[in-house]
This record gives sequence, structure tokens and C-alpha cells, in this order.
Amino acid sequence: MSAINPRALQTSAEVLSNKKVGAYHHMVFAVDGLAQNARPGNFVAIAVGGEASSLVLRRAFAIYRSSDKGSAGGVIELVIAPHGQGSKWLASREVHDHVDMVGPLGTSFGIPTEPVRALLVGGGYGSAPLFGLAEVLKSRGCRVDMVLGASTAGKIYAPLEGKRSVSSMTLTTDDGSVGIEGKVSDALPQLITENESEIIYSCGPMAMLKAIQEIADKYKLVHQASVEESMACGIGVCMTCVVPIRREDGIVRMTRTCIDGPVMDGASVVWDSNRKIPEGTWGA
Amino acid sequence: MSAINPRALQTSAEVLSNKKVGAYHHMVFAVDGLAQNARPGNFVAIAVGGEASSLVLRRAFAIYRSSDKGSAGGVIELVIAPHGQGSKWLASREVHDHVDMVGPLGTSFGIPTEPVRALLVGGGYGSAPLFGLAEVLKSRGCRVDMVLGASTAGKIYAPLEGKRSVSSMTLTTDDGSVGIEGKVSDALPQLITENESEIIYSCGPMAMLKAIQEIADKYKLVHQASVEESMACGIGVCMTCVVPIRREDGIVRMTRTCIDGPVMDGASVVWDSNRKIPEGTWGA
Amino acid sequence: MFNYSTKISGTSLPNPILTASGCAGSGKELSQFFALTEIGAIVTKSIMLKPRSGRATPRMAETPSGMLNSIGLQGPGIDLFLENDIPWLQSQDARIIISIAGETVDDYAVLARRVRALPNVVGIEVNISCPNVENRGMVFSCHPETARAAIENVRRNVGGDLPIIAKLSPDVTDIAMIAKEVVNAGADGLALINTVLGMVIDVNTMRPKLAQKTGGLSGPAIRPIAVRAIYQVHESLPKTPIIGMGGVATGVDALELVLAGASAISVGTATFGNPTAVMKVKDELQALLLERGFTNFSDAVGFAHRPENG
Amino acid sequence: MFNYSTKISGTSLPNPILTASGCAGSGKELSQFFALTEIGAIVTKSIMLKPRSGRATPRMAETPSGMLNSIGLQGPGIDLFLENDIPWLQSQDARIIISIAGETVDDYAVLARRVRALPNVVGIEVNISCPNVENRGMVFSCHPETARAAIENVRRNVGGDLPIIAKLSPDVTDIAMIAKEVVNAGADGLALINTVLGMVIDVNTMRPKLAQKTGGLSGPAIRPIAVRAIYQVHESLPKTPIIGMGGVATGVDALELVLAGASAISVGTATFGNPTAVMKVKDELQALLLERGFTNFSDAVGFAHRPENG
Ligand SMILES: Cc1cc2nc3c(=O)[nH]c(=O)nc-3n(C[C@H](O)[C@H](O)[C@H](O)COP(=O)(O)OP(=O)(O)OC[C@H]3O[C@@H](n4cnc5c(N)ncnc54)[C@H](O)[C@@H]3O)c2cc1C
Ligand SMILES: Cc1cc2nc3c(=O)[nH]c(=O)nc-3n(C[C@H](O)[C@H](O)[C@H](O)COP(=O)(O)OP(=O)(O)OC[C@H]3O[C@@H](n4cnc5c(N)ncnc54)[C@H](O)[C@@H]3O)c2cc1C
Ligand SMILES: Cc1cc2nc3c(=O)[nH]c(=O)nc-3n(C[C@H](O)[C@H](O)[C@H](O)COP(=O)(O)O)c2cc1C
Ligand SMILES: Cc1cc2nc3c(=O)[nH]c(=O)nc-3n(C[C@H](O)[C@H](O)[C@H](O)COP(=O)(O)O)c2cc1C
Ligand code: FES
Ligand code: FES
Repeated sequence: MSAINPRALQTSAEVLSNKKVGAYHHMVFAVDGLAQNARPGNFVAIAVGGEASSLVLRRAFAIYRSSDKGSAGGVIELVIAPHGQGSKWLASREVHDHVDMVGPLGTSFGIPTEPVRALLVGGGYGSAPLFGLAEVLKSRGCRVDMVLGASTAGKIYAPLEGKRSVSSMTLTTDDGSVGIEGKVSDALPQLITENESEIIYSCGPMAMLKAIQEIADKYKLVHQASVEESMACGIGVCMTCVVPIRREDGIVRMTRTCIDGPVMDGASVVWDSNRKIPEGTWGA
Repeated sequence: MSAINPRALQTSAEVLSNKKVGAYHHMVFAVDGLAQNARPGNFVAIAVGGEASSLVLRRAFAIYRSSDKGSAGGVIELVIAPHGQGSKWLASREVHDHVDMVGPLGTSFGIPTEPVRALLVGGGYGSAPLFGLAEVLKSRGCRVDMVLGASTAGKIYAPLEGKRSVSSMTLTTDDGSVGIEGKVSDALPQLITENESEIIYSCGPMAMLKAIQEIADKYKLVHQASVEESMACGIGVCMTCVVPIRREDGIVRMTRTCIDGPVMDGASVVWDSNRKIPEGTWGA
Repeated sequence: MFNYSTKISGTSLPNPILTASGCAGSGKELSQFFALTEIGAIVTKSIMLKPRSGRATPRMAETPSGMLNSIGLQGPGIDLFLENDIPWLQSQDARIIISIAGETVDDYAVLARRVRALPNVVGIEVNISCPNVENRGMVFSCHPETARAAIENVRRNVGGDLPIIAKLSPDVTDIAMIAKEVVNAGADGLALINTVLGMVIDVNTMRPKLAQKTGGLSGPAIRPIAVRAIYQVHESLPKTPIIGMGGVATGVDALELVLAGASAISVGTATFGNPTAVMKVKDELQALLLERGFTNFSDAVGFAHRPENG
Repeated sequence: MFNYSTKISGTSLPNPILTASGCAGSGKELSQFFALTEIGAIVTKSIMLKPRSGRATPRMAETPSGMLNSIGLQGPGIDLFLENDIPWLQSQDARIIISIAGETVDDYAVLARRVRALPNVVGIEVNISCPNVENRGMVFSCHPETARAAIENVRRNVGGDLPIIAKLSPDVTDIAMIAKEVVNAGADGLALINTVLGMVIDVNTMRPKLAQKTGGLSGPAIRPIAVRAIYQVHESLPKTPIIGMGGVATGVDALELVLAGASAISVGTATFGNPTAVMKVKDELQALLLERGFTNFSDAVGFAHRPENG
């Protein structure tokens, strides 16, 4: 067994349910053994478009929840934002349809060995992997506060059952249609102070993650960020999904977010590298 | 209104029914006004593969039956052989799905002004347009004999209700699984003699049509053949679907089978022209 | 008010959406689906001196997101074309760009003289992406000398007002160099791109699927090649108007080519999949430009070339 | 008994299915999905002298039936590559074809010396479809002189047994001419084709989508171009083994390239869509060949070239 993608399986996953929730589709798949090794932060890669598809690349989706118990065998749940051709195709699959799925892939959120006070920050569908994380953290005795942001109310994914594991839930929207009007990052300083947060876990658009890192730096907090770069393969063979990461040896290397991510140490990421390469960066 | 494609409309056709019949799918579509001008021999051109399709060309299908009365409004029936990606996609459409359809297209079978003794010859799904033709001929007082051939029994499309309009029905199969063992052309001479046929109408693979033309020549019969050339557009703009036709001025011209066909005077076709151009042929 | 008009050298068109040569029949076939006056112009199939049978069938093969064709310029020849096709288009009030194609450098001169002064003809597209029978069938536009010679022959025979548009093949090492060559030879504009040379093998007969073996690849598959060619050529010749084409089926596709530098868009293969594709592209492109705040189509031409902080 | 083995000059492989350079990571990534010994050989990403960051992101754009990439040969450089990647592949018993890429003609000589005598290395693929920094970034294989010079430099440094395979760009006017040039310069085989230069413009930012502007087009969209290039080159150099690639995702696709003249098949982009694509191609191709009555894979190579009545 390889050291890379060690737990990944390829399976024909059956759609068990597909429900519209706000702007998103909550989908449940029967995946056999694939669920078994899934940890919060991992993702799956799905082939889209069907038999005669012109879409040749897989699409990555964060695992919202997974379970390998229950009568349906292994089950994976995803939250899909119908956006372009691939996600729209996926969101329009019906119960009993099958899709080709590879997973679990990528790194997972690091779980502290001791109980800590964790702040979970999600943007849009970026909340998806945070609920599974919250459950694990809570089961380890952590305090979990969550803040979710989006442009508008319908784009906040925060199902009731997901809220069970959090001590507090704050919402922000750009248009003020629910919660605080503004960005999640606007809400962070006060939340960090009030909840005495010790670690930030985040998932969402790169601009949001960068803003969070600046706050984490200021408050000297560890920040585990789940980044989202365009991925062609999801399994580490194409080198399209890289971000510049300052490694322990001090050298910045273009690093695959599908293998060494999506969950990365926010402090190691050279943010704001879109369309440029930081000076002195090396290959992988 | 143009002189070319004068009756063609483009519509989003709804699947009303899709039933497997032997090797084929019998499909019914609600097509509004498109059915109104359909005559036996016409075809429709359908976009295949859905939103993210890699299949950029339409597929042509002979109209099996059409009706513009009834509660469903205009209705078109097709007989689909699931063969490659396009036809398989179409055959797997479900009730209420929509497909983009253009039609009716092409020439139709010429109907004699006086009652004649007609022999209708179909190969495989080539029988589809013949049943509508048989009804029209019968309503004009013609005697209609039909012979249908295929490689094997399951590939003969001859529904019970279609047989109403024919005086005799002969089947041939290459493997002898139903009817006479052999090709339709083997059965023709005897049928022509017995039924005193005066005109042949045919639809099927090019090799079959060619063999029928030889028999028609021998018995000095008019032969209206519905040919099947690869079509990219179905509306006369691409010039891919041509066959060499000897026109009245004696000059052979590469002639579009989607506009001047699919029903053509068999005697005017320069058969056996696959992969070569007859000497002295002109453009259109 | 949105100004959708565009200029190809001396010619103004009410909108920039055209048919692609060889993909709109004689015009009659499409006129059942929309009025030809609705589009900027109809580009005719490439017409040659003599009637031509074209290539043997099979002449086409579908490919992933594209198709191969080897029609081989089937057509009635210039005489019958001027007798039948052009008068009909004129009777429809269509704006016409005549595409001409030669077998020899001289053919281009003769054809140019025949088409240079006809009502409703607003441009000549010179298809030099076709085989030169005097030189081992090598494609005119693949070599600077023959590309130049063909265009010079047209230029010598056509006065100043009627734009001469050279249509280039992408099957070259350096398309910007060929573009410069033909502009120096007198072309007022460029048409980019013709089809890409390809082949499909039929795995059942185990021979090339097309009777002619090779054919021209068109459709969405080649769009990235078209965008690149247009971008490169617009970069080196920013003042030369370009008719862009290659895999345009939607307004988004057209916008890509316009941003890369196309002043007009020809829709080819998409018409085979959808008889009203040209109208769809016209409507969608206008809506996209409006959404992006453009009030003049021409402001969007080459907009992707603006400086990083522009 | 079906004989699936193939020969690339001096090297015999148990089957003709390979990965494509730059599309299989270091091998480790795929070994989770199948044993690397199952395929003919693994072709490594093109390795250069020094560590290289590659290009800025975005580095990729999906296109109809294809994708653009501008990875820009990101890699650890030859030292770390020989220290880490190669020993791991050797430990797996994988057959290895090392792909090398230079920035200068001299780089090729240096790289050739570093890789010419390594256990399990069964061939050198010389990627000359990359920019020559000494000559305005022009691609080596787009010009006969630089293509020849790079291959000569490898030939001078590699003994007779290890096949030298020149990988060519399709972005040229005459690929058969370039192929002859590099074979005359000492290449034992050819790899056809590298990606086709393309561009995508993001209609939201209204700029080229890739940070690098242009990128290489790969995937099924370019398969007809690959088949044509392989057919043309096999026709003019029937004895030179060709590693064919370009849009192969199924056994049918592979069969097309084999019939056109490929002695081996690299699977690239298809692996991104399906981690087990190489195995799928291997199994399907074998089944198709058996169905068609072939008992030796090698009899199918170039079979589409047989005379009309053959
Ligand atoms: C690690 C990871 C986790 C993700 N999790 C989710 C999730 O839980 N739910 C969800 O709805 N989506 C998620 N995405 C985004 C998803 O993979 C698709 O990119 C998105 O659905 C758009 O694809 P499309 O085909 O609809 O759009 P298109 O615009 O047609 O996509 C074209 C190409 O661009 C890429 N692309 C487009 N947008 C993005 C984006 N925002 N990020 C990365 N690549 C992009 C696509 O992957 C595709 O290759 C995730 C992406 C990554 C990398
Ligand atoms: C006038 C006409 C009438 C037709 N009527 C029927 C009908 O009633 N029922 C039916 O099942 N099919 C009919 N066909 C064939 C049909 O149009 C498709 O060609 C066939 O379904 C195969 O398409 P595919 O996508 O499944 O196969 P693919 O092999 O994937 O097709 C690839 C390309 O080749 C062309 N092609 C493949 N086989 C044929 C063929 N036999 N004839 C012409 N072009 C071909 C396709 O149109 C397509 O462009 C008719 C064709 C024509 C021209
Ligand atoms: C069937 C067919 C016939 C064509 N005939 C011509 C022609 O006669 N003259 C010409 O200049 N280009 C011809 N072309 C090329 C198109 O005009 C166009 O340049 C090319 O197809 C790319 O555009 P598209 O992808 O929109 O089709 C033809 C293309 C096709 C598909
Ligand atoms: C992401 C990516 C990276 C590539 N890197 C290399 C490389 O390092 N060296 C090389 O010779 N070719 C490289 N190629 C080209 C492929 O090896 C192959 O020639 C091309 O992609 C066509 O095959 P395909 O359509 O199967 O991908 C790369 C292609 C892709 C898509
Ligand atoms: S997505 Fe291919 S290497 Fe990460
Ligand atoms: S199918 Fe296009 S002209 Fe007949």
C-alpha cells in the first residue's frame, strides 16, 4: 500500500437521497468501503457528465458526513452548490443513479490530543466538513464555537442536526439577510476573545482563509485551513492544485493541495499567490 | 418561407412513452406543430447527450408514425436501435424528459395518383417509415405487400398494429430465426412475380438498397429508396450526406440525402460509391 | 443603447455574428429558421472556378466535442454560383461575404475579378487554407510565399473599399508570422481559424474512417486553439480586424474569442447541432456584453489584452 | 495465446501501455490503485537540471473534451529525483522510461549522462517540446535545427542499448519533417504527441484564465490530431517505433493510435478523470485485438496503412 492516497478506493456510488437545502443539494451516497476511512477534512473526487460527457476532469467535494455503520453499509454525505456544468449535473442525479467516486482523499483536520477551545469558520458550502469535525472535537471534550458566513441567507449551510455539537453558532451575511451583516472575518476578533479560542479550523474561499490567517497571526492562534484550489485529478498526479507552502526547511515549494491538503497549516501558506510565484520557490 | 426545409420546425419534444420492442425502443414524443406536416419518409434530427455532451452532431431518425390529432397535440413516434453513444442516450430517455428535435426533414415517399400494386421492403429499423406509407397507400386503394429482413428475429420491427394495412407480410432473417432464411433481396423475385408488384418502396442499409435496385432494373420497376448516409446536420448545410445522383441532364452530382433525400429515385443513384467518386461527377 | 455594430476594415455590419464558410449551405437552408438579415453577414461556402464534386464519402466523422470533415470544397463553380446563389441572397437583402478558394495562385486573381463588384457583397474572404495543386497539394497558407502570392493576386484585382480577409490555417509553426505576411501582401483583415488537420481510424474496418484519410477538425474541441491563435495574432497586429471562429456554440464562447481580439464571429459546426445556433450566439453575446457594462461591442474586442492593472 | 509484448528499439516491454510524462506523479500516487508492474512502463515527469517551481496558478482550465495545463515542468531537479523518485520506482520493480527536459541544448547532454545507466530504466524520452531559454523561449522541437541539436547531444552521451525517444510537439507545419530530422540525429523512437498550444479566456475576469496565458491542450479533444500525426510519421518512417498518446481513455482510443502506427500507448489526461484508466486501456485493448483475431500485438501496429485490398 502506497504512502500516498493510502486509504483511497474507487467505487460506483449509488445516490440514496438528494434534497435541496437553501442554495445547496444535500446528497447521500452508498459507497461501501469508501466511508470506512473517511475523516473530517477529507474529500472525494467524482466523475461528472455521464457516458458521453465532454467534462474530462473529476470534481472534488468535501465530505460532509460519513458513516460505515447502518443498514445501507458505508454512506457518504455531500453538500453540492450547483455552480457550473459539473456540479449541476451532479446535483441533478436522482435516487438510484450511480456516480464514479474516488475517496477518501487528502489530509484531514488535525485533532488535538488534549481538549482545546476551537473556533470553526466556514464560508458558503465550506461549512460542510466542519460539522463532522465539530462532532469529533466535542467527543474529545473540546469546546466548539462555529461561525458561518455567506453572501446571503440561502447560501449558509447550517442544518439543525449539525448544530448539536457546537456551543455557539454565529452567522454572517454580506447582505445582512441573516445574522451579522459583513464578512466572517469581521466577526472573528470578538468571538476569539469571548470564547478564548485556542485554535481556528476553517474552510471556504481563499480570500476568506487569508483574512482568517491575518487574524490568527495577530492572536497567535494555530490555524488549520482547508484550501480550495482547482483540481484536475484529486490524487496527486497532475500538479494543477498547488499552493506555495513554506516548509520546515524555510524553502517555499509549490505543494499539492490534494495530497498535502486540502487541510494545511495556515501559517505555512504563502497567501495571495494567485497568478504569481513567490520569489525563490522550488518544485515538489 | 424557404424552398428548402420548408416545413421544418425546431421544438423541445417531450418523451411521452419509451418501450423496448425486440432490439429496439419505440418512443413517442409530444412535438406540437412539428407533426402537422410530416409525411411518410420524412425524418427528424435530434440533439443527443444532454447539457455537457461531447456529441456535437444531431442524429437522424425516420418518422415511424405521426399524428396531429388526439389529446396530446402533435405526436411523433420513432423506432430507435441503441447502437452507439447517441442512440443509446436517446433510448435511455424517460417519460417527461425533453429532447431538442428538428423536423420534419427531407423528401417523402411519392404517392401514386392511381392505385398501384406496391411492394415495401425494409431492413432492420428501416421498416419504421414503411408502416405510415402502407397506411397512405392503402387509403389510396393500393395493394401493399411488405417484406422485412434483419440479421435475426429480434431485429425485425413489425408491430401488430402496423400490419393492418398490408395484404401480405414476408419476413427474412440471416439466421433463419424467423421467416425465410436469407436476405430480403432473395425473397423479392418471387414476391414481385406473385403479387404482380408495380413499384418498390425501400428503406434500409445501402447494400440492401443496391441489391433491390438490381432487381428493380431487371423487372423494370420504379424503386423509391430511402437511403441512409452519415448526416452531420440534417438540414442541408454541411454536405456530408451526399450520394452521387445522375440528374436529368445526365450529369452525376454529389447530392445531399437530407434535402434531396432520404427518399430518392433508386435508378438515379450511382450505387457502390462508398470511398470513391464516379468519373465526371460535379458539385451541387 | 447598446451599439452592436462592428467594422471589418471599410465595411460596417449591424452586428458581428456571421455564418462560417461551408457551414451555411447556400443560405436558403437556414432561412427557414431565421431571416438572414438578422445576422451581420452570411459567409458563403468557398467557391472555386469550376464545378467540383468534392471528396468521396465518408466525408465526416464525429470526434469528442468536434467533427472531422473532408468535403473537399464541393461546389457548383463560380459561374453557376453567380447565376443562382448570389442573386437569391441579394433578393433576401442579406449582407454577403464571398469566400473564394483557388487551386493555383492565378485562380485567386480570376475569382477576385468575378466577385469584386456585386451588390450586397461586403467582403471577400480568401480561403488560402486549401491545397495548391501546383505545389504537391501543399496548403497555401502553410507557407509564407504561397500565402503572400495568393493574397497579392486578390489585392491587385480588388479596389480599396471591399475588405479582403485572408483565412488562415492553424496548422503552422507560427501563425502570427503568416498573418503578418498576408497583411503585408494587402489583406485588410484575417479570418482565424480554419480547421485543424486530423484523422479518425474506424476500429471496425481498421482503416481511416474518411475516404480521404485526413480531414479538418472543427467544433468546441478546437476552441482553445482558436482563442490562442486570435490572441497571438491580435497581439502582433492589433489594428487588423479578425473574424474569429472555431468551436463557437454559445455567447460565452463568442465572448472568449472577442476578448481575445475578434471583431466578428463566424459560427460553423454549431449550426449542424442547432440550426438556430447563430441567433443564439447573437442574443447571448449581446446579453453578456450588457451584463459586463459594455455599451459598444467594439470596446470588448481584444479586451483581454489590457494591461494587468487596467 | 496472445502476445501483448512490444519492442521500442532495443527494449522489450511485456505490454504496450504506459503512463504519459507528467500525468502519473512520481508513481506512488497511482500505486494505490494498481501495481506499477502491471503496465509496460512508467514514464516519469520530465525532469530538469534544477528544482523548478513551475508556473503560477491557475495552471489549468477544463475545455470541451480536454484541458489546458501550464504546469511549467515543476519538479525537484535531477539530484533529488535520482535520490528519491527513481529508487522508489526501482523498489517497486517498475520499468522506467525517464523523461528529460532542458532549458538549453547543453542541458540535454548533462541530463543524458545522469540517467543513462540506471537499473530498471528501459528508455529515455527526450521532451524537446519545451522552451529554449537561449532562443527567445522558442520550443526546441518546433524548429529542425534545435530539435536536431538536442537529440544529438543525448545521442553522444548514451550508448547503443538504451532507446532514445524524441517527444515532439504537434504545433508545427510539418511534423514528419521534424521526425526525420531527429531520427537522423540519432533518435531510436518518437513520442507523439505532446500537447497542442491553446488558451482559455475567463469571461468573468475577461483575461486569460491561466496565469501563464497559454497552456497545453490535452485529452480526447486532440485525439484526431494525434492519430493524424502518428499516421503521417509512421508513413514516412515505418521502421521507427512510436509511443502514441493524445486523448486515449479507452481501448478503442488506443486501438486507433496503434492502427495508425503506435508501438506503445501513453495514457495521460485520462488518468485525471479515472485513476485506473491505464489498466482499463490495457484490458480493453487486449480484448479488442483478440476479437479482431490478432495473436500478436505487434501485428496491429500500423495496420491501417495496409494496401486497399490487403
Ligand atoms: C478540496 C475541494 C473541496 C470542495 N468541496 C466542495 C463542496 O463540498 N461542495 C461544492 O459544491 N463544491 C466543492 N468544491 C468545488 C467543486 O469541486 C467544483 O469545483 C465546483 O462544483 C465547480 O465545478 P463545476 O463543474 O460546477 O464548474 P465549472 O466552472 O464548470 O468547473 C470548471 C473547472 O473549474 C474548476 N473549478 C471551478 N470552480 C472551482 C472552485 N471554486 N474551486 C476549485 N475548482 C473549481 C472545476 O473543478 C472544473 O475543473 C470543492 C473543491 C475542492 C478543490
Ligand atoms: C435518414 C436517416 C434515418 C435514420 N433513421 C433511423 C431510425 O429510424 N432508427 C435508428 O435507430 N436509427 C436511424 N438512423 C441512424 C441514426 O441517425 C444514427 O446514425 C444511429 O443511431 C447511430 O448513432 P449513434 O450515435 O448511436 O452511433 P455512433 O456510432 O456514435 O455515431 C457516430 C456518428 O456516425 C453516424 N452514424 C453512425 N451509424 C450511422 C448509420 N447507420 N447511418 C448514418 N449515420 C450513422 C452518426 O449519425 C454519428 O454522427 C437514421 C439515419 C439517417 C441518416
Ligand atoms: C463541413 C465543413 C465545411 C467547411 N467548408 C469550408 C469552406 O468551404 N471554406 C472555408 O474557408 N472553411 C470551411 N470550413 C471551415 C469553417 O468555416 C471554420 O473555419 C471551422 O469549421 C472552424 O469553425 P467551427 O468550429 O465553428 O466550425 C468548413 C468546416 C466544416 C465543418
Ligand atoms: C498536467 C500535464 C502535465 C504534463 N507534463 C508533461 C511533462 O512533464 N513532459 C512531457 O513530455 N509531457 C507532459 N505532458 C504531456 C503528456 O505527456 C501528453 O503528451 C499529452 O498530455 C497528450 O496526452 P493525453 O491527451 O493522454 O494527456 C503533460 C500533460 C499534462 C496534461
Ligand atoms: S489535483 Fe492533481 S495533483 Fe492535485
Ligand atoms: S446532413 Fe448536412 S447537408 Fe445533409
